[in-house]
Amino acid sequence: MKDWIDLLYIMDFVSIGILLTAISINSLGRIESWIKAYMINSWLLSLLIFFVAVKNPEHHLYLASTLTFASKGILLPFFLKSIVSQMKKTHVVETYLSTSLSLIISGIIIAIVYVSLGKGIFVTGFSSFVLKISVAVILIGLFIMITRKSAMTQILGLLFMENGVFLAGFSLTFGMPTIVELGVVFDLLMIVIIMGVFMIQIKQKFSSEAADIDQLTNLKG
Amino acid sequence: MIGLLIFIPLITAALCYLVKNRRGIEYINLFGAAALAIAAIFPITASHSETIYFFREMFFMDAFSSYFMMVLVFIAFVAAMYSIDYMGHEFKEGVIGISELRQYYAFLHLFIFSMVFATVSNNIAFFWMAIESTTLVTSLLVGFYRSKESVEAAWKYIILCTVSITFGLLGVFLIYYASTSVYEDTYQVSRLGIIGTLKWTELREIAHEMNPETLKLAFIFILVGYGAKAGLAPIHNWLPDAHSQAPTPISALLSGVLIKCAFLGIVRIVILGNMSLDTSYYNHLLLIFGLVSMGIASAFILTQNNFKRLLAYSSIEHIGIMAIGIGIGSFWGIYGALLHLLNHAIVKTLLFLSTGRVRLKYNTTMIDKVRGSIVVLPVSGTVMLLGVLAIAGCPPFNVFLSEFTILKAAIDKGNWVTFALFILFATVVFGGIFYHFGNMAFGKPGTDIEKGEKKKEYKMSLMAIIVLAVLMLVLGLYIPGFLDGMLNSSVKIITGN
Amino acid sequence: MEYLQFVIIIIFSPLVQGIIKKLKANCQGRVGASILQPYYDLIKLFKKEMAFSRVTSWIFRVTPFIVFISTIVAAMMIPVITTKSSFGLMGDVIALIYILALGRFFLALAALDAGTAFGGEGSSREMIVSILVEPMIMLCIFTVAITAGSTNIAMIAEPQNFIFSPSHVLALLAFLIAIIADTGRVPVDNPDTHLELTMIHEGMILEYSGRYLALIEWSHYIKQMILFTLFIDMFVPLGIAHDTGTTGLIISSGVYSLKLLFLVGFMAVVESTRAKVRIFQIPTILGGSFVLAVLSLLTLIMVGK
Amino acid sequence: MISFFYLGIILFLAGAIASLIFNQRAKGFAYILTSIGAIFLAIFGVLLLSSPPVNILSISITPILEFVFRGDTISGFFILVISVITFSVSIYSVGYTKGMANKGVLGFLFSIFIVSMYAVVLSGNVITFLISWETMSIVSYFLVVFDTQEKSARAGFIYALMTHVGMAFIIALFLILYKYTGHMDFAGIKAAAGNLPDAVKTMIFIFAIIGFGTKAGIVPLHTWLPEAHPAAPSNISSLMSGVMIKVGIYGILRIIVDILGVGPEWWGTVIIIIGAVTSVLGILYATVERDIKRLLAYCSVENIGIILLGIGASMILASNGLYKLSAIAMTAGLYHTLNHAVYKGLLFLSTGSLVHATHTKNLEEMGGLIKLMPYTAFFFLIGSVSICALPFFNGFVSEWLTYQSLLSNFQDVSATAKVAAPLGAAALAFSGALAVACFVKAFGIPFLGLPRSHHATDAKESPPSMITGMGILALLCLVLGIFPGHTIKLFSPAVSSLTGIEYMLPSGKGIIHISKTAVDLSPLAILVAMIAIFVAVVVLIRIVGGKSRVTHGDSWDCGMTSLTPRMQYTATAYTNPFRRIFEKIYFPIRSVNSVYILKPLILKSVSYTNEITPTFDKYLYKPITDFIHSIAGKVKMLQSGSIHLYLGYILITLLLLLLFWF
Repeated sequence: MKDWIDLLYIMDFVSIGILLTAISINSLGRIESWIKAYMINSWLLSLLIFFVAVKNPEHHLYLASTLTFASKGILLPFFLKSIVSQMKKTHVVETYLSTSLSLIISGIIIAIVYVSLGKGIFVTGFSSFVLKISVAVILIGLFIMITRKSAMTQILGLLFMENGVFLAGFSLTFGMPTIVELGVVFDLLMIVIIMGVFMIQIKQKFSSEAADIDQLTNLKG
Repeated sequence: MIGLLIFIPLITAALCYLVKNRRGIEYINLFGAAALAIAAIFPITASHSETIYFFREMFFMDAFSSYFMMVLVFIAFVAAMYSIDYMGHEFKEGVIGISELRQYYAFLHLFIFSMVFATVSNNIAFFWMAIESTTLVTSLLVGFYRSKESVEAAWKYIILCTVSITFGLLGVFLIYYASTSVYEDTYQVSRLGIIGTLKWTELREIAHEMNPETLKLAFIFILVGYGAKAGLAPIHNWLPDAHSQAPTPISALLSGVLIKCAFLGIVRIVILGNMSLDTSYYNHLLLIFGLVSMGIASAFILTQNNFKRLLAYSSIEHIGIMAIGIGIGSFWGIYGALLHLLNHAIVKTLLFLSTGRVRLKYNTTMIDKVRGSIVVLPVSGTVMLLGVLAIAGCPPFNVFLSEFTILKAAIDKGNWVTFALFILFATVVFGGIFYHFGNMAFGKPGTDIEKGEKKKEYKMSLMAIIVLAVLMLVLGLYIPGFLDGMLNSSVKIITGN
Repeated sequence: MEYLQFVIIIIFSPLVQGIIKKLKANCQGRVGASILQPYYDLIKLFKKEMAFSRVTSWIFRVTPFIVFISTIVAAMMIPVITTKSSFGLMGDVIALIYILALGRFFLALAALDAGTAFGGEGSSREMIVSILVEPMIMLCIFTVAITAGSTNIAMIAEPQNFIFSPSHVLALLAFLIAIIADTGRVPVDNPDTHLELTMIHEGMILEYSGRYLALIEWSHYIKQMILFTLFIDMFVPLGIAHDTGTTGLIISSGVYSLKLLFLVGFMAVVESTRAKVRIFQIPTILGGSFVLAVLSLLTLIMVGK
Repeated sequence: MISFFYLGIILFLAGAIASLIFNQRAKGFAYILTSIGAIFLAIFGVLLLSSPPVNILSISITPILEFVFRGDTISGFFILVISVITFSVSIYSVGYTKGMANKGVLGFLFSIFIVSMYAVVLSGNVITFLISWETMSIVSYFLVVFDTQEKSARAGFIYALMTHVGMAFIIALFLILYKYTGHMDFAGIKAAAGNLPDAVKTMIFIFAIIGFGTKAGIVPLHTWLPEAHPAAPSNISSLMSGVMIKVGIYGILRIIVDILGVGPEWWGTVIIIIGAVTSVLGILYATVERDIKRLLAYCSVENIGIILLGIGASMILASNGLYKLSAIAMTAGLYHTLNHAVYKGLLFLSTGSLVHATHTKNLEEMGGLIKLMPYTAFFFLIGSVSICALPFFNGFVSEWLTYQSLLSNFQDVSATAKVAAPLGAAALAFSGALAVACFVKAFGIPFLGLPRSHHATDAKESPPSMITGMGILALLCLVLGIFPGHTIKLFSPAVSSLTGIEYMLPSGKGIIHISKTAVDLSPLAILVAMIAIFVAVVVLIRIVGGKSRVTHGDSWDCGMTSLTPRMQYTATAYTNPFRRIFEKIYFPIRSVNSVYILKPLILKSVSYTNEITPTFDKYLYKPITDFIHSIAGKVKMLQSGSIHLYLGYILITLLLLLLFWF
């Protein structure tokens, strides 16, 4: 029953979908839609893991996929939504670059990744393809962190990077030892929570509703 | 034995959080740190000859990590000792309440715990987690004062470190993948399909069979990932902010141990690299990062107006020096780098602690607001000046010794560019750091500051400072046999023969 | 016998001064005092009582002796009529210059001792002149010394042949100017005035009187004659005796006095045809001759003997 | 013999510890200990001079960190120099430090400073040398900033920075030597240094000049000297100026002459040129100084120049195979090293007691002190006469030797050397004349005439211990001046081991004789002659003039009512002609600003300032530092405070790595 997966290149489609959702961020204007995009991204990720699990039967991969779905697909988005809903004022993402320009740049980044990782013939077939995608997703996540102003977008960018890393992990090696996965996910949750705490503090101290972090320039030199 | 090391800080942290009165917390803190230091002695001595394991090889200690452990527990103890006076002062001033005090000590020991965990964890993924958790804990400590600046610093710290460390995780995955490919070749296929390993000791065994290309890619990600944490320029930017905002003992720990802890992660991958085909690749990268760090740091030191930030930049410079030492790759280069790790830990801690006394006295961290500290604080001021001389690499202090060793190694390799740039940057740094601290030490103190240090109140911190000062001088003129032995065996581990 | 040739200088130096004064007077169409006048002055001064300023210290008192003695020791070092003299072992021409400098040093100090403005002015100006003149003299000496391969004056004067290389001509000119400046003569200094704007040497010794003044004046005469003799030994040693044979000595003393007279005449002419220059024009004059001296040295090195 | 060494060092360390323990209660007996230690080490030095090289001590801790102390005749000579000065300075310090703020620390630093200097001249390998060298620098730094004032802190910073730059060059040169010889040990380096490539030799030569020249204070690396020496307490300044800069000379001798051996001729020429420039500029700046300690510091610069003239001549002669002459020249250099140590030590000590009594360093505020402080005045006079190289004091002999070595006929010497040497002699003559002027001022203004301020009027003579300290050195000035032959005999082994031939200046009966040029010098004879003549003169005057009659009155005041101190020549006025004449060197900045009540009719006050431009700071060092700062300022942009930028760095770094390293 595995072969239909390879037949229909489903996994490729899924991973491309992940990349596309990541890229789509560049053109989205409202934080809610960002969170949606992230949710979809996470669902696709868990789906991919699920297929990997189907393809070569490792039970802990099912676990991993459900775990991913639960944490990244459900828990985090709702947590973020709750934080966002506390922001009374605008939910528009303020950016330094225009949509088109940021799209172009992310395209360039993807190109660079494909070129540079194309050199080594060390990762083969499907894995190499997904590796490139995941590195691309990570860099795009970083890129949107760079270009967006509010703290929330930074958290989201970080989460996209994490997704990219997970993608790489599962595509390359059919998963880590379970404890590692658990640990990483736990770390992720902790990060997000602590960041939420600091975000609230930023909002208080800098008295900016959207927690714009381009005000955080007292420390320089 | 290793188990003790892991659990003592945890327990201490828990107790510190539970106990309610100030004295109690302080004693627990002190005893916890002391216990950790004492408990560390046995595994260190044991692991000197052969690697020791704990809990299904999940944790291990070889000569290298025991050497690092020694530095860690020592600095941790000194910092804990110093915290009593520092935080006590803040407490008396009413800057913080009892609950903050409890949090502080709890986080302090959690911080120590995570570093110990990182040091002894055999699994590179656990190592990654430990480093990540240090970020989490310390970010809370950096934001401890809840002022505008400290929140900002904490935010930058957590964002930058987390982002970069994400790449580190990718690197870890890549290494894991490389190891699976090895097992693929050797047909070790289990029921669950292909399995790799994350155990560093095993990885070291099979490193020579790994695919060098994969390792290279992994190394790039690891270098960026842990490099940011270690404060290698140009991805060092969190460091000055966090150091300048954290409470002084924490700054000391950050600068003295944490950044080196991240550096440890890089070195471990370099070891794998040394096992595989070409070492020059790794060495060049390290050399470049090291020199860039030195250069950038020297520039910032020259034009600095806040002494805690200045010390932070000097840490960047010295991480750069260690990177250069490792990057030179010869025996003496690595020897020097490791010796420098210890020396820098001692001297930088000393500087943070003594300037901490200055900060409490003048309560500012601005250089041009501090004058005549050597008159106001005879002991701390003098020691501070000596420490500055030491950090700037003057004999007869210890830092000179390691820097000289590294320079000699560079010459042995015929690496003239490194040699020349090293000397140039070191001289510039001397000028900058010495100018600023000279201004702080001499001149006329403001009239509102009362002279003299009340010995009985600050005996703890003074003791800590003096101990460090003595070490600084002694290690400049003499290297004890056991230290030399540890260094030698650690270098052997790194060079892989 | 040959040990006493320095006595010649000591005895005849006032005479030389007298002759110069006389010649100057004649050049200026005056009769002038007798050529023995300096002797009369000295004896008179020796007999007069001294007036000391209360401000002065022991420096003021020892200076005349140090100046006089050092000048005489300098006189002992140079061959006057014969080059055969064991006083050469005391030192060479460089030592001689430094011994003269010793006297100058103390004279300048004594000038400051009385605490008057004149003293300071005189001593300061004296120093200015000396820092320009001394190196000049040294350079001329180097020229002849390198030629002779020694700084021993006897060795310099030994070769009778009257060397006339370009370098020597230059050195000779420079040395003449140096002598003029160092003996405090017009155009550098005016020995006959006490006008505070012009005087250098006189300013320094303003506070002195009686026998101390006599000592200083006398040593001034001696120094002047030493410089003349040095000039003769260095540039026109022709005719100087090498041993203590009577005939040789007689001849050489005759020759010596002739050369001396020529120099004296030259000085007189220069003094009566030139005018005293401003203090800050002195450097330009001396600087010019300094360049001459340097050139002489360079030409010697480049062109050779 | 080594026991002497240990005994001495132990005494020094004991002194250090003692003065730390009883900080303020220490009755200066720490200095007694050091003076005794100095005696032992002086003996040790003399023994070293007359013995083959001895290994004193060698501890090997790690292959990198080995302490090797080895003594040979050269270090013996320098040990002797250090000990002599230390001895008298210690005695002096007993009185000088009385009632000083935290003098215990001073005593401690004092002893450690001296020990570190001994360590430098005795160190037998690179690491030992570097450690002792920098210890010396650091301790002296702390002595410079001893009175924690802003001003001295600035001076200290300049000093520390410059010596550290020098240190960088020294480290570089040693490591280059190590690279090409494969040795860290001086003996090994010297053995292998013969077959170094010329380029390397040249590089090492240049580095040594810069590195050690900074410490020795050659122009233009001298700028720290006039800042640092005045800032230190006077007993320390006399050590720094008398001894420490000589350690710089030791470094030059050890590396260039001893280790590299006979080099190409242009080395010597370069050294002579440096020496000439240094001596002339040094004394020129000294002449117009108003701060007496700065004046002395500049004089030290001049004398370093003179020492270098001797050394340079010796190198030229050696590279032309004229070994005997080169030995003479080296003798001149070493002799002047010794002499300068002695009389500069004396001058700084007496200046110390001057400042100690008047509480000012400004010449304009002194005057007439010869009556209040007769001993100090006398010793200062002796020091001045010696430094002006006037006969039968010690400076005279060594300068005379320097003249001889510069003029000793060069047969087959290249044109440049031919020109350089006599012009060097000319420079020596010029600086000699200037020195006379400078010290007429330096002695005359403070000691003679009338007191210029209350500082001068209520000064009083220093305690006996200080006077003793000065007296010893004054005596030495005379002895070294009168008995040059014996002195030269004493350190001729050092000369022969430097120039590599067994040649000793034939000098008996107090006469130095240089057979090559058939010249002699006998200060003793000069002295005897002078005494004889003195007696004669006194008798003669008595005969001619009869009994002397003296009346006392005021100085002649041009018929004005009375002479006030303000009418005297000031130090500034004294040197005004110099500023006028050499204004192309001084670039004097004169400014007269008048304050009017009713412009332009009624004048309230006129003030006149006259400074000279600090040429080297302004045109050499400031541009360099400005350049570095401008670069730093540009780099500072990196840390702009925007986290987005920082994240950008991470991205860019990663992309670059992916592109170029992968």
